[in-house]
Parts: sequence; C-alpha cells; structure tokens
Amino acid sequence: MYNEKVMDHFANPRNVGEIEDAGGVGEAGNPHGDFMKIFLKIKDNRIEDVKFKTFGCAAAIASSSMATELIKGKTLKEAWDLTNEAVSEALGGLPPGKLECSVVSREAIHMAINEYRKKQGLEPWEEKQQ
Amino acid sequence: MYNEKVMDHFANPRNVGEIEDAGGVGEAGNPHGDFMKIFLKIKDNRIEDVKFKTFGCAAAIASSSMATELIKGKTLKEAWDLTNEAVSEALGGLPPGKLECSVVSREAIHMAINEYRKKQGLEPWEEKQQ
Amino acid sequence: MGKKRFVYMDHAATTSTKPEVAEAMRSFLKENFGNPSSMYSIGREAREVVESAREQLAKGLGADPEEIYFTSGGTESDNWAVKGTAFARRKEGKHIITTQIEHHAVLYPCEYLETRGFDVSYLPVDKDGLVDPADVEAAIRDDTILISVMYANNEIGTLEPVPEIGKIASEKGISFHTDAVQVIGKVPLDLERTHSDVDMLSLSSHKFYGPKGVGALYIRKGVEIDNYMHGGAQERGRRAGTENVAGIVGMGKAIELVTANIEKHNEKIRKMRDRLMKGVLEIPHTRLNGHPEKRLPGNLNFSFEFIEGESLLLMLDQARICGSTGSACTSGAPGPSHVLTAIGLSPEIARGTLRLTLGDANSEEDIDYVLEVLPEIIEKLRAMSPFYKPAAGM
Amino acid sequence: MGKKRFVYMDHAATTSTKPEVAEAMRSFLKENFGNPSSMYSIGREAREVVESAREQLAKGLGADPEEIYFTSGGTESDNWAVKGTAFARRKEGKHIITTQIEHHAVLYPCEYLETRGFDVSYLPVDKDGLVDPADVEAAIRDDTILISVMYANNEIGTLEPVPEIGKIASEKGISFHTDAVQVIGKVPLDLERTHSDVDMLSLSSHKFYGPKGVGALYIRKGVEIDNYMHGGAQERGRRAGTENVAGIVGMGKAIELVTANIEKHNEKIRKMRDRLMKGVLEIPHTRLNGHPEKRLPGNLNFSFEFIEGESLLLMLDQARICGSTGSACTSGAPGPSHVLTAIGLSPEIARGTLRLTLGDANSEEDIDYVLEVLPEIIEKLRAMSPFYKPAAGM
Ligand SMILES: Cc1ncc(COP(=O)(O)O)c(C=O)c1O
Ligand SMILES: Cc1ncc(COP(=O)(O)O)c(C=O)c1O
Repeated sequence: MYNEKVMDHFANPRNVGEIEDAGGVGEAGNPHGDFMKIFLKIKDNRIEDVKFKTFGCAAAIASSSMATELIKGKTLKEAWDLTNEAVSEALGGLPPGKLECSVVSREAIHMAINEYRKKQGLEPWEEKQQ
Repeated sequence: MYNEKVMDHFANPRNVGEIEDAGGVGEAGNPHGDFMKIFLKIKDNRIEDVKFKTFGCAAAIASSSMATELIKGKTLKEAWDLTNEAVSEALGGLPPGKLECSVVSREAIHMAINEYRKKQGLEPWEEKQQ
Repeated sequence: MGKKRFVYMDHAATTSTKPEVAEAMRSFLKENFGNPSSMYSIGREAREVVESAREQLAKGLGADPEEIYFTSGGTESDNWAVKGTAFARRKEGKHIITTQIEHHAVLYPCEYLETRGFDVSYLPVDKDGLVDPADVEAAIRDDTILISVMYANNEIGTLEPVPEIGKIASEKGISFHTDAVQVIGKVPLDLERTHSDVDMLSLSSHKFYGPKGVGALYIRKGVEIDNYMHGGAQERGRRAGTENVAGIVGMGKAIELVTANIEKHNEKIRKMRDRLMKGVLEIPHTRLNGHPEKRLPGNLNFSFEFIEGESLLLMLDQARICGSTGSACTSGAPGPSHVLTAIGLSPEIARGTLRLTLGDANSEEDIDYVLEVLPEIIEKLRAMSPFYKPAAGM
Repeated sequence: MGKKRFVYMDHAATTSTKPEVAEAMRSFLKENFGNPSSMYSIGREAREVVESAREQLAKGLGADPEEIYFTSGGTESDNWAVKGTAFARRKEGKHIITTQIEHHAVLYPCEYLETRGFDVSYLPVDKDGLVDPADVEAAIRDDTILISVMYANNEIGTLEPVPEIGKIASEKGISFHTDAVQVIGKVPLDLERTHSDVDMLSLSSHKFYGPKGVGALYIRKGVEIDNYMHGGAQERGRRAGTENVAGIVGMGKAIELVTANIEKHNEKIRKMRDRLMKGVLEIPHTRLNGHPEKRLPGNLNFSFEFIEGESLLLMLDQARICGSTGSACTSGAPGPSHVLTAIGLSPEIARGTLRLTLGDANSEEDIDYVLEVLPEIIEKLRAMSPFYKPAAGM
C-alpha cells in the first residue's frame, strides 16, 4: 500500500526528537487519531533546525519526517506555504484516503510559526481558506 | 447413482422384444414419462415366456428386465404378487426417488394377466389397495 | 474392443481448468495464503494479485476494474443483480421484466421477489428461443425498474438480442441486467463501447476454463444496487467475505486466455459443431432445438423421437461420451425443462433431448466417434421402445 | 543482520492450507473437473467426493450429513442463517437478539433487516467480552424469532456461553444460530449430543487450514429457514450454484485433520501462547483484552498505550512478523473496532491494539523472536510519541 519512499521515512524518520529551547512549538491532531508536536529553532527568519514527535499511522509519521526535511533551512514564509500535496508529492504519493494523515504536519508547523511570531510581538499569520 | 446390477440390466436388458401370439398383453405408463408394454406366453397357468418393450429411464428399463426375469416360469398368481420392492431388491436397490420408475412393470404385468384371464372367461383379479 | 475414446461434450455444464489457470492458482493454495485485507507482506501480495485479476476481467469485458465485483459464481451474481436492484429501486417501482427461458438463478430470485410484493413479467420466446424486443417494449410499465435477459441460453444456445433490449431499457431509465455466463470467450464483449446499455452482467469462472466457485458481477458505475452479501469491507464495501484468492487468480487468467482470440476459437468450434450437427440430423425423427444461426458456436441441442433422455445419456456414458439432457443444473428434476417447454416442445419430444456442447476438449476425432456411436445407441433404444415403428425395410 | 525469521501470527485472519488439503484438491482443479450435477462418469465422481466431504464435515461436527450445506464461506453462512431465518419466521415475529461483538457478517445482515421492518437487540458484553445469558433471557420478547451469538470472538478470542444461551433459546422455541468460524478445530463440537440446542452453525474453511472461498452452514433437521441463494437444485434444493468441488474437498480434508486431536493441538498452542503473553505483558503500559481464561487457545489481544496500531503492524512487518490490529476483515476502516469499543476501551487505548493469533505455523522459536523484537519496536514507537514520558532512568 505504501511506496518505498514512504516506508523509508516511516521506518527511519528524520528529525525525530525535541528542541529544548525551541523558538516555536506547535502541535496538532488528537490522541485517538494522529497527533504531532513540532519544535522549531529559528534564526534570521529561517528554520535553522526542526524536530518532531508524532503519534499516528505510517502516513502521519512519514509526512512528519518529510515535512520537517522540506522546511529545514527555509524561511518562515516558505515553511508556512508548504502544502500537504507538496509533502505527499515529495514522498512519491500517499495511498488513497491517507492524504489527510499529512494534515497534522501543516497544522503543527503553522502553530509553531505563529507561536514564534507572537513571542516576537508580530501579528500571527492567518490561515487561508483551503 | 445406479449400482452395477441396475446398469447391467439397463445396458443388456433381458427379454426385450414382442411375442406375436401372446396370451396376454399389457401396457402401463405414459409417453412423456415411462411406458412399458409386456407380452406373456402362458401355458398351464405358468408364464412360459415373456418379452417387453420399455420407453423410459434406466430404472424403468432395468426394472422391466428384472421383472420379466423374475416372473418367467412362475405361476400367474406368483407373477401377480410380484412387488416393486422385490424388483428393486433383486436389482440391489434403486436410488432414492427412482423406485416409482419400477411401478410400470407391475402395472403392465397385472394388465397382461387380467387380459389373459378375461380371454379365458375368468374374472379379472382385483388390485389390492397398496 | 479396445479402450474407448473419452469424449467430453458438456462444456456448457462445466469446463476443465486450463493448465495455465491451474498453474497460476497453485501457489495461492499453498505458500501464498495471505488474506488480502491484511497489511503485512503476504497480505499485500494477495491484494495485488486480486487486483491484477480484476484488471484482467475488466480488460476481457471492456470495463473499468472498479466495475468488477468478485462473487462465488454465476448464481450469486444473478441473485445479487436481481434482488439487489429490486430492493434498491423499490421506491421507484415494483415491476420486473424477464423471460421464460432464464436460468433458474434468475428465475427463482424473481419468483422469490414475487413473494415480497414485486410483480414479474416472464416474456415468452418464439420456437427458436428468441425474445422479441418489441415484446420487451410492450411489457414496460411506469413502474418497471429492472429488465433481465440472458445473453445466450444454456440449454439451446440461442443468442438473445441483448444490445437492442439494452437500448430500450436505457431509454426508459430501467436497469438492465444480462446473464452472460454462457458467452464469455464466445462473444466479444466491450461494455464501454459496444454494450454501453448493459448495467449489470453476470459471469461464472468454471464455464470458461476457470475454477468452480468463483464468478463476478459487472456493475456499471452509478448503477443503483443494494449489497447482497453483508459483512466485511471487501470489494470496496460492496461484497463481503474473505476473497477466494486462488479462485480469483484462476478466473483472471482464464478470461485473459479465452478472450485473446475469440474469432479463431469460434471458427474451429463452429466447424466441428456443424459437421456433428449435419451427421446427427441424418438420424430419422430428429430435430435441432434453438435458433439455427443465432446460437452459441459450440451448442447443439437435439430431440430424438421415441427416446428417453436419461437412458440416452447413460448409454453415451457407457461409450465414454459426456452429454446432457436439459440443463445440467436441473438434472435430477423431473419433467421437461422450462426452456424446452417455452419453445413449444411437447413433453414427449422434450423427453428425448440431448445437449452436446463443444469446447477446448474436442477434436475432429471426437466428432467421428460420436457420429459412429450415437446413431447405434439411438437405434438400440428405439428398438426397445413400444412407440417406435421402424420404417419399412429396417 | 542475517535474513529475518518469518513469523505468521495472524491465524484468526486466515491460515495456510495444510499440505494434505492442497494435495486432496489438486486433481479437482485439473483432470477431475466434472460437474456434480452431471450424470456421466466424471460428474458422478465429483458428486461422490462432494458427498464424502459432507460426511467429513458431519463427523467433525457430530452432525448428520443431511444437515450440512456448502456455501462460499463464513460470510454467506452468516447471511443465510440470519436473513433466511428472519424471512422464514417473519409471520411469527420481528424480533432478533444478537450481540454488539458479532462479526460484521452477522451485524450487517441484522442492520439490513432493521431496514426491512425487523427489530434487533444488540446485547452488550462485559469488560472481558462475555455475553451474560441472563441478558439474553431478559431481552426475549413474545415476538423473538432468532438469537445469534458467536461461539468465539475473532478479535479478542473470548468464548461465549453458547450452550447456556442455546438452552434458553430452545426452551422458548426461538431459533438459535452461532457463528463458529473461529472455533473449528479448537473447541470440540458435537451437535448431536453436547450442542443439541444449536439450530444453525456457520463455519469458514480458510480459518482451519482449508482453502478460501468455501464454507458451510449447519442447519438442524426441521429448522425453518428460507433459501438465500436461489437457482439450481444443488444441495438438495437449498443452496443453488455449481459446487466448488475442489474447495469442498479441501474443506472436508481440513476438518478431518483439525478435529482429529483437538486437545493435543490446543495444549501445544496454549503453552506457546501463555509464554508469549507473559513476555509481552512485561512491556510497561500494556493490557490484555478479552477474557483471561475463557478464550481461544491461540488468541492474544493487547493494547499498548502511546502506540498506534498501523505503525506497529508495519514495524512488525519489517521484522517479518505478521499480526493484526482489530479484525482483519475490517482493517482499512477508520476508528476503533466495534468489539474494542464494546468492551469499553477508550479510543486512545484501542488505537494501540495488536492481535497475535497462534496456530500451526508457529514454534517456540517464533515466540522467542517476537519477544525479542516486539519490545524494541514498542520502545522505538513510543520514543517517537509526543504523549509518552519514559520512566525516570530510561
Ligand atoms: C446461463 C447460466 N446462468 C447461471 C448459471 C449458474 O452458474 P453457477 O452454477 O456457476 O453458479 C449457469 C450455469 O449453471 C448458467 O448456465
Ligand atoms: C467470527 C467470524 N465470522 C465470520 C467471518 C467471515 O468469514 P469469511 O471472510 O470467510 O466469509 C469471519 C472471518 O473473517 C470471522 O472471524
């Protein structure tokens, strides 16, 4: 059901862990579904490092891994604009019905970025109507 | 479905044919079911010879063959008393639902005997309530 | 006399599995035993081969794989199509149209539906077994929800005007089902292009050199039908039950093989069939049942006067020739078959009916052998018959 | 690291066919292809082996061969029993009693019957998955016509008090059906003597080392039930469709083998199962689901906190261990299974459920391997979980 790339990111997820003094922390999902917590280290408006912890199915874990890879080194704006579709595409595609399992990544990233912005005294960015 | 004895009497039926100057002729059945015609040559109240023609399933043909074998040489009374069960037994048993296919033999024998008795000016025998 | 030739001429009853089919199934009866619903390796493998078989069926029928649902055979497919449609559309109407010569797997579900408040019209056929599309049109009422007409009759081989009837149904928004159990590998089907008015189509694997106990129902996308087998989420939630993986794989291979070169296959079969027909019709007091041209390439159905079917079959069996009288599925049942009655045969004539259906197992030598043996057997049985008066000189 | 051991621990989902079973089937997928309804040699042979298989089933169940009807699997047997009884007895009443933990092959037919005017009581179970016979008694109404309670649950392995419930049903003249799909070869059944209150019993061949796509329904003589599969006169006119000869032969052989020495088999399985259970329960934050004693000998069902089932299964699969989460037949469906919900598991806990079911394929080395690998995987996944706080020092 899952392709090799997904299975690789599931079995060997990149960036698992926590960042003690994270500039932004976000979480999304619920404990009987998929749940992700993300930690961003931010410098000069760029994501210098990122770690995550995810509870969930293989699609959720692989998406978390891929999403963190994709935003590492990117500007906050670039990270904000990352879509589920882009994550899924980078993974070579998720099986039907599993795209929604990658939603937590985007939500957690957004929450972490806005937490950071609020701490900086900036306006939080608004969710676009998807 | 049929045992070997039935198949033998079906494939190699005994006493097939007609007797030109038969003392008694009987028939039973109907042309879209099983139908049998029997010819008795009678001497001294005994069945000296018997021939038959049957249209019907294997059970009907084998029963005709066996019934004629069983009555050959017998007195008319003995022939009259021959039952389907006896015919079936002599054949080693007919499959379920096929016992009724041997009924034509008994009916044809009875008709032939009574035809003979009537020609002799005797009372026809009566069917027992079976 | 040496060992007699074994001649199988009952391909309408069932067929042998082709060697490639048995080979394709083999490992799924042994080491590859995974449940297609399971997530691990051997489960995924089973899922994959089931889906490949679905593609083989779709290709063979000119359909989309998502329109193929695996079942346990032609009977289940027919039951599902008829009852599933009736219950799904019961709010729109209670009337069903079918024919008097359908297989019992369609007729009995219809009769069952009559006990559940539905109304069924059983259309007559002509002396050749043909349904008249004008009769179908005339039978349609405002509350007609389903028309079910078989593609080819299993006893007499007559091919029905399915495309015409489909068109009529489609124009009125009536669901159209056809029992195509007898035509797979004999009539080229393209449900997308040439048969776009067929909403549902039944097939049964063992009639086209696949294994027994597996079949399929084609359901065109968007067609309204209730589930029939309720339970697990198999077949995209529409037909429950752990998949018969080996059977499905075998059926997939079988349809691939039999649809590969239908015309060439038919030509060979038809040639043998026509020679056999000609020879048998030389036996006096013999008639051919079913349509003289519009019939399955391998089907022959004769009535021999003064002959009783079972005796004939058993005599043939002793000569190692396999044929049938009436439909194989109802043998054991008394009286003439509903099909022979529907084409107007008297019970006397119907009694002496022999169906010989040709297929892969046959060769020209088989035809020779049957033409040698059959007339002798007929003669022998007739000689035993109290009704038969041989022509002068015989 | 060398090639990993392959460990199949999903025997409740499906089983491999035993070599003797595959061997018994072989010729019926090849040269012996006759239709059992046909009168000639190869047809009669097929009929004979079908009847021998019926005797094997009867013997394995302590039943009369005339009480065995072949079907396409457990799902069809369940559908037939539930719907066939409901429609046959609908004039006497509209009420059916079943449980919340039945397989979907019973539950969904019941839900379907609700849309047809029937009333269904779905009895709750206790935290171990047991149905209380007193609840059954209390649920009975004047118009109750059917009680259906499974013999053993496929997910958590709990064995239900079937004899007691059967007695209650029988005293009130209510038809009693039990889905015994999971217990064949694990619980000795004698329908004549020890289980004389069971009116109908479902089984499925592939759960006891037979092939997929074939099963049976036991119907006690005299029990009222409508036909479900309408059509040809097969199975004494009660289940239409050309018989799956090879499948039936395989199932016959399989039941003979698995009922030959149930106690010895169970002892071996139970010993492995108990060692595995003990080892797994040493993993912190782990619970066993289902009844601690009244359970199938090979069944284990755990919930691991902070673990998600699919991830766990896939990790196990990478270690070549086959297990399942929830019921194999419903995997792919979202949310916790109805069984885990019925025993009161919260959705969070239910999420981390693993079923391991032991059988023929397993050895003590498998237990060693799972006990080596599973804790590591649990630890790895927990380390990834945002909810998990490892104990101090870890
Ligand atoms: C036309 C037709 N429909 C349906 C069936 C039923 O198929 P099966 O016996 O494989 O269920 C048959 C064969 O018996 C048939 O010939
Ligand atoms: C308890 C129970 N009943 C019914 C079934 C359905 O059996 P099958 O999938 O073979 O039709 C299963 C297995 O899936 C089961 O475990």
